[in-house]
Amino acid sequence: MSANVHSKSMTIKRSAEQAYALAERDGFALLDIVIDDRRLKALLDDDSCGAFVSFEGRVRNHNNASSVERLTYYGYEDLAINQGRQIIEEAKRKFAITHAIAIHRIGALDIGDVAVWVGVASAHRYPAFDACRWILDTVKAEIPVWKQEYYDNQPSKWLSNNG
Amino acid sequence: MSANVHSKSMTIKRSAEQAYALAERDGFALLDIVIDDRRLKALLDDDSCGAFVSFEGRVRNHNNASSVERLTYYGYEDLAINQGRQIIEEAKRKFAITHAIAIHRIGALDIGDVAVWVGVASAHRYPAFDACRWILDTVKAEIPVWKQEYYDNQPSKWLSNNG
Amino acid sequence: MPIAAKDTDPVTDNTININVLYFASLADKANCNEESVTVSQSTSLTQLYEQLSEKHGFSHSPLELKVAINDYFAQWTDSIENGDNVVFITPVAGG
Amino acid sequence: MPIAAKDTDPVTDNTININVLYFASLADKANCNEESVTVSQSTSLTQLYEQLSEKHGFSHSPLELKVAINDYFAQWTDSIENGDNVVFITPVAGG
Repeated sequence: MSANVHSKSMTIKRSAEQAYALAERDGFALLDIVIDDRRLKALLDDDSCGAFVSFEGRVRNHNNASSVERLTYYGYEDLAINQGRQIIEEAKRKFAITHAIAIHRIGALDIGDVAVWVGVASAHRYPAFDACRWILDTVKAEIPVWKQEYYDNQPSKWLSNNG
Repeated sequence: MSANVHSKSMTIKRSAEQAYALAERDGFALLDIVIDDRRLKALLDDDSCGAFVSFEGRVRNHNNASSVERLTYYGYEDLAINQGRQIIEEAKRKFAITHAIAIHRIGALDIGDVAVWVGVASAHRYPAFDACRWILDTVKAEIPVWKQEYYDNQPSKWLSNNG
Repeated sequence: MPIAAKDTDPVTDNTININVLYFASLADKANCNEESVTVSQSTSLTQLYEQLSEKHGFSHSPLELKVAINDYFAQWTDSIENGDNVVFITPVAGG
Repeated sequence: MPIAAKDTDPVTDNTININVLYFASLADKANCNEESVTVSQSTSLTQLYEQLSEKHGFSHSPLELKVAINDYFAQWTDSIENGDNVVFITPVAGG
């Protein structure tokens, strides 16, 4: 396996600044550096919102029985952004929420690093919980991001959310 | 209405350091200053946890039809701490979670201030969502904290979560 | 059973001293956050609340309230003892 | 319909040029992240995938894959046109 065939999908085409601007406008972006949740939360601030729910998906030190050393996420950025925008639009139709942002990180990640972040602000609490969970599930099901886990005791593997 | 009869319930007896230590040990505390969610998140960090869900309840600029200017929370700290500890213990029995912390702030708050913070870390995502929501609901139902809202167009009111 | 002054001796006259804390609207009505009351040994929590309601003009029915003894929630049927801290809890509003 | 070289003229010979991107395990098998292929104008997405599977030894059934045209998810029954970007999407693993 050559590293070169994947290297383009380990980084985003835009700058981080452009990615945050996209997240603010469309509610979705890929990033290839540490996700700044402070910055994302600030984008969701709204005095009319009494509820803010956020989810962070972090790289665990194990998956099933295997000990994970690190992993790499690869993304198809242009499709991810188009699909992510539609997911956020649909979330705003389905739930009584004010703002929502989801970010997926790509590239090489270490244990504990945040791979996906979802934040939702709403007037009341239940729609924020419901929408955050739905956005996360939908991102995991639909966004073209792939994951390769590296273990200490066996070859790396391509993972799949579909089992 | 005299301010003196409520002044003791607007502050906590312990220092903020003691409150954070209590939150780390028992999963619950009252605070009378800005809630430091960074610090609470750090207490919940665990390499075995792939999921982190947090909720922030912020002071909204409106409640029903009224425009809220500010509000004050009052707490019965000793009961709150005993009940909060039991809520977190029960959450850990009910849900497959690793850690959970809930903090309620008391005293005078402005629009946008965080009044309640709940964070849950778990290996998988659904228990974190379920536990975070359950802890929040149970805190709102059981923790002895009272709220007085101040409006621009009418006298202040004691609020109730029971309608 | 009227509420007596705090200096009554509980040992000799079959009364007990209870420390009552007030929060929220009850503190407004009582115009204090704490008071010590002396009641007969057999006084129930319901009777204690009735006496204090009469004294301070509380408008809540006990059905709307919870009660705590010594910083833990209690049942209305729990008995109280000399030196207990009792708090009547109006509907809470956290979060 | 065999895959022809890129420099074939689509106007004169009823073929179209398609740009195919590869990700994850398909990129491993194809040993590239992108290639331009020339196919007959009437080629369906399923036929395109079959041809590329034969060329690169892909093991996924099309039933396991999604397909995207020009950076949007598409149906397997959608037609492709000269200049389209086509991507076959193996099961994703975000989050």
